[in-house]
Amino acid sequence: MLSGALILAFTFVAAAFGLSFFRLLKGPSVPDRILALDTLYINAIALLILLGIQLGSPLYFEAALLIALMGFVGTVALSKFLLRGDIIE
Amino acid sequence: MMAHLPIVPILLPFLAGTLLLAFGRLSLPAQRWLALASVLAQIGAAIALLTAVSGGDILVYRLGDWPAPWGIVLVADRLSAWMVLTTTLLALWALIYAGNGVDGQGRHFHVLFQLQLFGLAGAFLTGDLFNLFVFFEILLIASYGLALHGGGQARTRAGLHYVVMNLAGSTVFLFAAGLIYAALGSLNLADLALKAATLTPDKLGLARAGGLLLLAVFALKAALLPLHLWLPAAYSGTSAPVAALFAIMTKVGVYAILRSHTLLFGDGAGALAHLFDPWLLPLALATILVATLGALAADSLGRLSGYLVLVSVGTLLSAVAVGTDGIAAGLYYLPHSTFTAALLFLLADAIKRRRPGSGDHLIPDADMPRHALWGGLFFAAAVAAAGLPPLSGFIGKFLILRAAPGQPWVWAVILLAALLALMALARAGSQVFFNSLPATGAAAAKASKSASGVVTPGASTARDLLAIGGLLGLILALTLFAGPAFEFAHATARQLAEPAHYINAVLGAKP
Amino acid sequence: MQLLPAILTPVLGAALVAATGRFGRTASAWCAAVVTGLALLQMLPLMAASFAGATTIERLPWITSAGLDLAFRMDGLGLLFVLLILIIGLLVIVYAHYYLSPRDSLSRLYAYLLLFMGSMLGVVLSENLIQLLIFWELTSLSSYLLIAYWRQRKDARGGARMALAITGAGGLALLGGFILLGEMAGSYELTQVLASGDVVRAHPLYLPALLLILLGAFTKSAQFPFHFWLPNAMAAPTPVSAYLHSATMVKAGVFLLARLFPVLSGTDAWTWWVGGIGLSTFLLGAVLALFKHDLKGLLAYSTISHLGLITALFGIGTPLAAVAGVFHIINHAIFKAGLFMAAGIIDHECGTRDMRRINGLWHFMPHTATLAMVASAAMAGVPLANGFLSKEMFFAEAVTAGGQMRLGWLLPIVVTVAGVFAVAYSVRFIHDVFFNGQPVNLPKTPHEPVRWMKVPVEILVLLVLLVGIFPAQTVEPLLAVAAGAVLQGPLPEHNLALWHGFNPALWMSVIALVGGTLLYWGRKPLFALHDRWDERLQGRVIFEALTHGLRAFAERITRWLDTGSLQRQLALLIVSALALGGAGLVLAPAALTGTRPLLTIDGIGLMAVLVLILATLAATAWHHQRLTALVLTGAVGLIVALVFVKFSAPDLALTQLSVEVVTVILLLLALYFLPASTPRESSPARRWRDAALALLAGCGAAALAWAVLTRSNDGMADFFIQNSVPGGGGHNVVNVILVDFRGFDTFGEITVLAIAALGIFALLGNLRLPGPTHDASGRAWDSDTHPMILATFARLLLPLALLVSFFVFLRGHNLPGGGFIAGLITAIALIVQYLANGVSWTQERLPAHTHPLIASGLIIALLTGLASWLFGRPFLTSAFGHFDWPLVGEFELASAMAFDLGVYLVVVGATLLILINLGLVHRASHEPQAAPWKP
Amino acid sequence: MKRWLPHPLLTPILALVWLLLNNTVAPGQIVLGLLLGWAIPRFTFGFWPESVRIYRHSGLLRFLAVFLYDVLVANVAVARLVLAGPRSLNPLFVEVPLDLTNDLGLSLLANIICLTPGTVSARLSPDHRTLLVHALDCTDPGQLIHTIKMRFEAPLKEIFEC
Amino acid sequence: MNLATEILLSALVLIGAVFTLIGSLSLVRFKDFYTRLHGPTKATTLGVGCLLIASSIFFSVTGDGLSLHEILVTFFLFITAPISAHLLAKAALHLGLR
Amino acid sequence: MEALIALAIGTLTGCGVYLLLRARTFAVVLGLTLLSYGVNLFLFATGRLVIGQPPVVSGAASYADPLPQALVLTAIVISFAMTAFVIMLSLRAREEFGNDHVDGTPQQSDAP
Repeated sequence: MLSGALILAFTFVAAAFGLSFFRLLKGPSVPDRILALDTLYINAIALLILLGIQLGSPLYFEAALLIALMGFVGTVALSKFLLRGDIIE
Repeated sequence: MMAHLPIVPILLPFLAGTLLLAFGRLSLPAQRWLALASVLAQIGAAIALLTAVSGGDILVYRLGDWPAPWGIVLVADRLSAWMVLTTTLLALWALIYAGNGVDGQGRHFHVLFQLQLFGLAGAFLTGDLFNLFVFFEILLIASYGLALHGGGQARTRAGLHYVVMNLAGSTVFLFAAGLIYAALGSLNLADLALKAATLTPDKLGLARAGGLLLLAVFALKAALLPLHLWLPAAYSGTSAPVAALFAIMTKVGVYAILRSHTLLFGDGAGALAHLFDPWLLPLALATILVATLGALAADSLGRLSGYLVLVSVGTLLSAVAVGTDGIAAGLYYLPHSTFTAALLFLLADAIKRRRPGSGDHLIPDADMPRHALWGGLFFAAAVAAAGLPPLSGFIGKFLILRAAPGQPWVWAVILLAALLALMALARAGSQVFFNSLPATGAAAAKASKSASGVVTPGASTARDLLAIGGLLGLILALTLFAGPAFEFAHATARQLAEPAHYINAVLGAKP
Repeated sequence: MQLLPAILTPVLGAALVAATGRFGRTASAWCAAVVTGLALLQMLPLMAASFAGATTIERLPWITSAGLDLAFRMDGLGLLFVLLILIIGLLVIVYAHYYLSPRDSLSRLYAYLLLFMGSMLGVVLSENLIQLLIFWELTSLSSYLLIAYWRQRKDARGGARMALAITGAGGLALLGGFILLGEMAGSYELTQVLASGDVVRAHPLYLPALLLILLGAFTKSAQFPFHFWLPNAMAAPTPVSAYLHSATMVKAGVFLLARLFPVLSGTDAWTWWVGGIGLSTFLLGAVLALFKHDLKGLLAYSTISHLGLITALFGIGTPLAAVAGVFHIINHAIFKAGLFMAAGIIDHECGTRDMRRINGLWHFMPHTATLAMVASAAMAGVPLANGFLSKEMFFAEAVTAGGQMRLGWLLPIVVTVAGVFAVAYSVRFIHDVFFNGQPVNLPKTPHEPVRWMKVPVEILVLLVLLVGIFPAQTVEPLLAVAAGAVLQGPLPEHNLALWHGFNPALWMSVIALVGGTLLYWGRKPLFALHDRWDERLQGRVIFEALTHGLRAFAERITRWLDTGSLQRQLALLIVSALALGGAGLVLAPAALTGTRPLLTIDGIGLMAVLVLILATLAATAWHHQRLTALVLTGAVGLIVALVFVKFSAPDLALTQLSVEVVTVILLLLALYFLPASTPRESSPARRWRDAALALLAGCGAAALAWAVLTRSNDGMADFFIQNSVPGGGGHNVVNVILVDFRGFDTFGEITVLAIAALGIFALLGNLRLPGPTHDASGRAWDSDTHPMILATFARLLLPLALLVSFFVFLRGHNLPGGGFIAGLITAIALIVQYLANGVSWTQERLPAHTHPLIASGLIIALLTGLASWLFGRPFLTSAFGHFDWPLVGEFELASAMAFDLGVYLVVVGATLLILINLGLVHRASHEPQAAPWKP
Repeated sequence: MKRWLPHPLLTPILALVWLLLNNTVAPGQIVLGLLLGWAIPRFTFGFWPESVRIYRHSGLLRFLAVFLYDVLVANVAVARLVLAGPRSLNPLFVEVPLDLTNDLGLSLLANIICLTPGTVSARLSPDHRTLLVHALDCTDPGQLIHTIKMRFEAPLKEIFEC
Repeated sequence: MNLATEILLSALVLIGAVFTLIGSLSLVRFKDFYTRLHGPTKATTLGVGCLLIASSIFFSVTGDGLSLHEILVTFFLFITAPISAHLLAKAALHLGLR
Repeated sequence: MEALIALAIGTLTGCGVYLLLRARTFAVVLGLTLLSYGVNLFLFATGRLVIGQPPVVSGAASYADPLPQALVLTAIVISFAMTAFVIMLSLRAREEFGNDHVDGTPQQSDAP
C-alpha cells in the first residue's frame, strides 16, 4: 500500500516538476523564472524525501537538508542582482 | 629519504610554494632567494633520481601504501627522470631571469612558478591516468596565472584563448579517461597496458575512442597541427621568463604522447597496438612545414621563437613516430629544443627591452648598448635553433635523420625545415643586428617614453646575461657530452620499447 | 693529439684577437699572424710525416654509439690544403692590415677570418664525414660573417644571406648524402668509406647519395646553376675575397670531389654530372667574366670558370685528370689570390673598381702592374706561368677522354672555346686597367701602395713563376703526395714540364691565346650584344624572386591559418576530437549497444531528464538573454544533482548542489560587469556550422555514453569496498577513496583550487571596471543596499550553517559528506553574510583571512602526508584508531580527517578569496584610491 | 561575560539542533553539542554583536503554537484558492503600519506574514515604519491589517520589547 | 510496520505530494507574478512538512530509534523560504511588475 | 533509464559545444559549464547506473562503483576552479578590450 502511495506521490511530484519548469520556460518576467527555480528546489526536497522513504535509506536526507539550508541563496542572489546589480557590495 | 626519492621532486616545489604563500609579506628579494633555493634543491633531487634510475631499474612509489593498480603510484623510470631534470634545469634560468623585475609586476609570481613546477614534476612522475589529469590541471591553472602575469591587452587576449582552449581540452581528457576506465576497468597505466592485451572485442571501440581522444588532448598540449594555433600568440604574448618556462609545457604533451604510445599502445597492446601510428607522423610533419612557414613570416623575434617551438615539437613527434631509434634521437633532441626555445624567448625579451623604439620587431633600429655582445649571443642562439653545427641541435637532427633511413618524407621535411629556419633566422639577425640606423632624437624620445613601462635595461644586464649564458651553457654541455647524453637517451628508448619491465615494476611479479 | 689543438688554435685565437681590438691595429695583426703561425707549427711534424706519404689519424671518442667520433686525418691532400689555407691566410692577414681603412675594426675582421680558417682546417682534416660536415657548415657561417663585414651596406647583407642560404642548403643536402654514404659503407670514417668504393657504387642508394653530395659540393664551389652567390659575395672586403675565393671556401667543394674521388668516381652518373656541370661552368664563367666592368666581378667569374675547370677534370675521372685537377687547385689558389690582392690595391688606390674608368695605371703604379700582369698571365694560361701547365694537362685530358666517350669530339671544342674567353678576359684585365689611355675622373690620383701591402702579392707572383718554370723541382713532390692521397692508389705516369712537344694540347693553347687576343680586340659588338642580355635571367634575380615569393607564400599561409580567432581554434579542436574519437568508435568490430540489462524508465526519472534536456536546450537557444540563460543553467545543475541522488551517489549530489550555488553567485558577480545580452552577430552560415558541430559532438557523446552504459562494469570497485573499512577506517567508500586510496588526487585537487584562487587574486590585482548605475532596461538600482530582513536572517543562519558544516565534516568519513562539502557550506554561509551585509561589514568581522586559510590548509594536508614518513610509510599513508573517553563515549579518529581538515580550509579560503575579490572589483572601481583589500 | 557567552540562548538551541542532526541523545554528542553551542557563537560573535533578550518565554511558546496553526490554515486556504482558479480571488497590496522596532522582531514578522494568511511581505519602507504586504485574496484591507497587528505583531512586540 | 502506521504514512505521503503539486500548480494557474508568489511559499511548506513527518515516522519505525532530524528541514525552510519570497516580491516591485 | 541518461549527456555536450563556439565570453562560460555537467555525468556513467546502492558500507549485498564517483567529485571541484578563473579572465578581458568579445574585436567576429 505504501509503495502504491509512493508511486502516486512520485507522479504528483513529477507533475509538480513539470509545472514549475513550465513557468521557468514561459517566464515571462525574470522574477517569474527565479520563482520557478526556487519552486523546483522545493520540489526537489519533496522528491528527495520520497526517494529516501522508497529506498528506505536515510542517506538522501542530507541532500534535502542542504537544499533547505542553501537553496534560497541562489534565489536571494538573483533577486539582489535584479535589485542592485552588484550582489556583493 | 632515499625510499621517498620519487616524490621529493614533487613535494619540494609544493613546499616552497606553500611557504611563499604562507609568508606572503616576504620582500621580493627574500622570495627570490627562497624560490632559488627550492629550484636548486629540485635540481639536486632530479639528479639523484636520474642516477638512481640510470642503472635501468624503475622506482615505484605507492602513495598511501596502497598496492597498484588500486592506489596511485609514482613511477620513476629513465624517461621521467630525464624530463624532470630538464624541467628543473630550465626552471633555474627562467627564475633567475625573472629576477630582473618581471616577478614584481604582479602578485604571487613565485608561488605560481613553484606550483607550476609541482604540476610538471607530478605529470612526469605519476603512473596513473586520472592523476595525470589532475597534474595537468595543476600545471595548467598555474600556467594560466603565469601567462597572464603582468597584464596588457595582447597578453590578455592570448591568455584568454589559451585558457579556453585548454579548458575544452580538459573536458576531452575527462571523456577519454572515462572511456578508458569504462573499457579497461582501470586507471593505472601499467595495469591498463596489461589489460589492453586481453581486451574483449565488444569494448574495443570504447578503448580505441578513449585512446584517440587522449591523443587529441596531448596533441593540444603539445601544439600539434591542427591544434597549434594557440601557441605562438600565447608564448610571444606572455612575459619572457614565463615563456621560457613554457618551453617545457609543450614537452609535457610530447611526453604524454610518448608514454601512451609506448606503454599503452605499444607492440604488446594486442588489438590496441599502434593506435597512434596512422596519425602521428603525418601530423608531425605537417606541423613542421606549417610552423616553418610561420617562422618565415614572423615579424617579431617573439613570434619567430614561438613558431620555432612548433618546429621543434613537430621534429620531436616525427622522431617519436619513427620507432625506437627515433625515440632515442628525439629524447636527445628534447632537452636541446627546450633550452633553445627558452634561450630564444629570453634573448628576444632582452633585445626588446634594449630597443625601446622598435622592440623585438624585425625592423632596423639604432644599435643597442653592447650591440656586438647581444649580436653574438643571438648568433649562437640562432645556430642552436636552426640546428646548425656545432651545437646540439645539429646532433639531434643528425640522429633523427639517421634513425629514419627508409623515410624520404621525414628527411625531406626535416632538411627543408632546417633550411627555411636558417633563412628566417638569418633574415631576423641581419634586420636586428646588421641593418642598424643612426640613433636619432626621435628614437631616443621613444626610448625614454616606453622605457618607463618596461623593466629598465642596464639595471639588470648582468642578470640577463647570467640567465642567457646559463642556457647557452646547458646547450654547450649537451653538445660536449653528447656521447653520454645520447647513451642515456638510447637506453631510455630501449626501456620504453620493453614495457614489460615497467608493468612488472608497478604491478609486482604479475605475468 | 695534435690536429684538434691545431684546429682549435685559430678558433680560440679568434676570441683572443677580438679582445686585442683596443690595443690597436698592429697588435691584432701580429696576434692573428702569430696564431696562424702557431697552428702551422703544431702541425709541422705530422705534415712532414704525411709528406713522406704517411697518413696520420687521430681519434677522440664523442658519440661513439652513433658512429660520430672526433676523428682527424692528415694525409697528402690534407697537407696540401693546410698549406694553402695557412700560408695564403698569413699573406691575407698581412695584406688586410694595410688594406682596411682605420674606420673599420681590424680585430673584428681578423676574428672572423681566424674563425673561418679554423673551420676550413677542420674540413680538410676531418676523418669522420659527419664531423667534416660540421666544419663545412661552420665555414658557411663564418663566411656569412665575413661577407657581411660591412654590415651597413645592403649589398653586403644581401650577398651574405644569399651565400649562407645556398651553401647552407648545400650543406643540408650534404648531410643527407653523408648519412646515406655511411649507411652504404657501414661507417662515417673516411678510411672505411674510401675502402668500400665498389660496395657503394653497386648500392641502390648510390645515385641519391651522389646527387646529394654533389649538390653540397657544387653549391660550395659555385658551380652552375648555383654560381651566382659568388659574385654577390664580392661585397666583402677584398682580403676576404682573396682568401675565400681563391684558396679556401670555394675550394672546399672541389676538395670534397677530390676526397671522395675513389669512392664515387668511375660511374657514368659521376662522369656526366660532374663533368657536364664542370664543363658548362667553365664555359659560362669564362664568357660572363669578359663582360664584367667591375674588376672583382671579372675575377669572381673567372674564379667560377676555373672551379668549373677543376670540377670538369675530376669529372673526366681518369687518374691523370685527377692529378691535373689537384695541380690546378694549387695553381689557381696562388695566382687568384695574387690577382685579388692586386685588384684590392688598385681599388684601394683608385677608389673605384670600374674598368671603364680605371685606365693606364701603368704610369702610376708600374710595380703593381707588373705583378698583376704576371698573375693574369697565369690566369690566361700563358707559358712560363703556372696556370699554363695545369691548363695544358686539362687540354690533353680533354682530347684523350673525348676520344673515349660518345659525343667526345665536342669536349675539346668546348674546352678551347672556353680557353679563348679565358684569354680574352685576362687580356682585358691587363689592357683596360694598365693601358688603354688615361683614367676617367677617379676619386683620387692613384700611386704605388705602401711597401708591405705589395709583399704578399710579390710572394705569390714569385710562386707563380717558380712553379711555372721549374714545376718538377718545386711543386712536383707536393703534387705527388696530394694526388696520391686523392687516388688512394698508384700515381699515373705524368711529367710536369714546359715542353711536351707539338701535341693537340699545345695547338689548343695556341688557338686559345691567339683567339682570345683577337676576341678582345673585336669585343665591341659582343659588349653591345651583352648589354641587350636580359637582366632577369641572372641567378641573383631569380634567387631573390624565389625568396620573396616564398616569404609572401609563407605570410599568406600563416595569415590564413592564424587569424587569431578563438572560435576557429575551438572549432578545430572539436573537429579533431570528433575525427579521432569517431575513428576509434567507428572502426570497432562490436555493435554499439551492449548486453547489460537495463533499468526501467520511471515517471519521475523521465520527467527529470526531460526537464534537464529542455532546460539545456532553452539555455542554449536563449543564451542572448544572459540572466535567463543563467537561471535555466541553475535548473540544469539542480537536476544533475538529482540524477546523482537517484543513482546512488549522495556525495556527488551534495557537492553538486553546493557548487551550483557558488557558481550561480560567481556568474552573477561577473554578469554585473558584462552586457546583459549577447548581440546576434554570428552569420547564419556560422550558426549552422556550429550547430552541425554541436550536433555531431552531442551524438558522439550520447553514443559513447550509451555504449558504456549498456556494457558490464568490470572496474575495481570490489577492492575499494572490501578495504574501505578495514584499511581506510571509513564506511563512506567515496570519501575514503578521496582522502585515502586516491588521496593524492585530492591533494592535487585542492592545490588546483588554491592556485585558481591565487591566480584570480593576482588577475584582479588592479582591475578597475565601472559597474553600471542602471540595469539593462535603464532603471536605476534600488536604493536599499542591504535589505534588513535578509541581513537579520543571514546572521541567524550563520551559526546554524556552521553547525551543519561541522556535522557534514565529521560524518564525512562514514556517511555522505566530508571536508569539501563542509567547506563549501561554510563558504556559502559566509557569502550570505557578504550578500546581506556587504564586503566591508563582513570583512571586519571575519575571524580569519583567506590567504592564511589556504596556506594552512595546504600545509596541513602536506604535513598529514609527510607524517607517515615518520613511520617509514609512503606519503599520505593513513592511520586511524577508535578511542573511548569517559562521558564522551567511543569515537574514531583517522589521520585522513586531518587531511580532510586541510581540504576544508583550502575550500573555504579559496572560495571566499575568489568571490570577495570579485565583490571588490566594484568597490575598487568606485573609489580607485581604495587599494584592493589585502589578505 | 558577554565575550565568553555572547548569546546565552543560542547555545542550547545549537546543542538541540546538533542532537537533531545526529538523531541521537548519546552523552558524547550532548557534550559535543554544548561545546559547539558555546564555541560557534563565540566564533561568530562579530556577526551578531547585539544580544537578543526574550522578555516573555511563555508568550513565545504560545505564539509558536498559534503560528503553526495559522500556517496549517493558510496552506489549506491557499490550496483551495489555487484549485478554485484565478477568477475567484482578488489580490491587492496593503500598507501595514508597524509599531515593532526591533530588527529581529520585524524580520520574524515579515517571515510569518509570508508563511501565513494568504500574504507575502513585499517591501519594508526605508524608515521601517510600514510594511507593504501583498494579499492573495483580500476583500477588506482593514481587517487584514488588524489581523496581522493583533495576531502577530503584538505578541512579537511583547516577546522582544517591553 | 503495522497497518495503521502504513495507512498513516501513505496518507501523509499523498497529502504532501498533493500540496507540493498544488504549490507548483499555482505557478501555472495564477495570472500575475504576485499571486504566483504565494503558492510555493505556502502550499509547498505544508507539502514538504507532511512528507517530512512521514519520513520521520517511517525511519522511526523501520530504523533504529527515533528519527527527528526531519524537523530541521522544516525549520530551515521556515526561515529561508520567506526570505526568498520577500526578496522576490521586492525585486518584482522594483522592476514594476504588475 | 540508460537511454535517457545518454540522451542527457549528449544534449549537455552538444549545447555546451555550441555555446563554446559563440563569440562572447559569457556564452563561452555558460558553454563550459554545460560541458562540465555533461562530462561529469559521463564520467559518473562509467560506473554504470545503479539505484539504491550508495557506496556506503552497510552490509548490503552490492554497491555502486565508488571510483567514478570519487573521480567525478574531483572533476567537479577542478571544473569549478577553472570556471571561476575563466570568469575572472573574462572580466579582465572586458577591462582590457572594452568589450566582451573573445578576440577583443567584435567586427572580425565571424569569418566562417
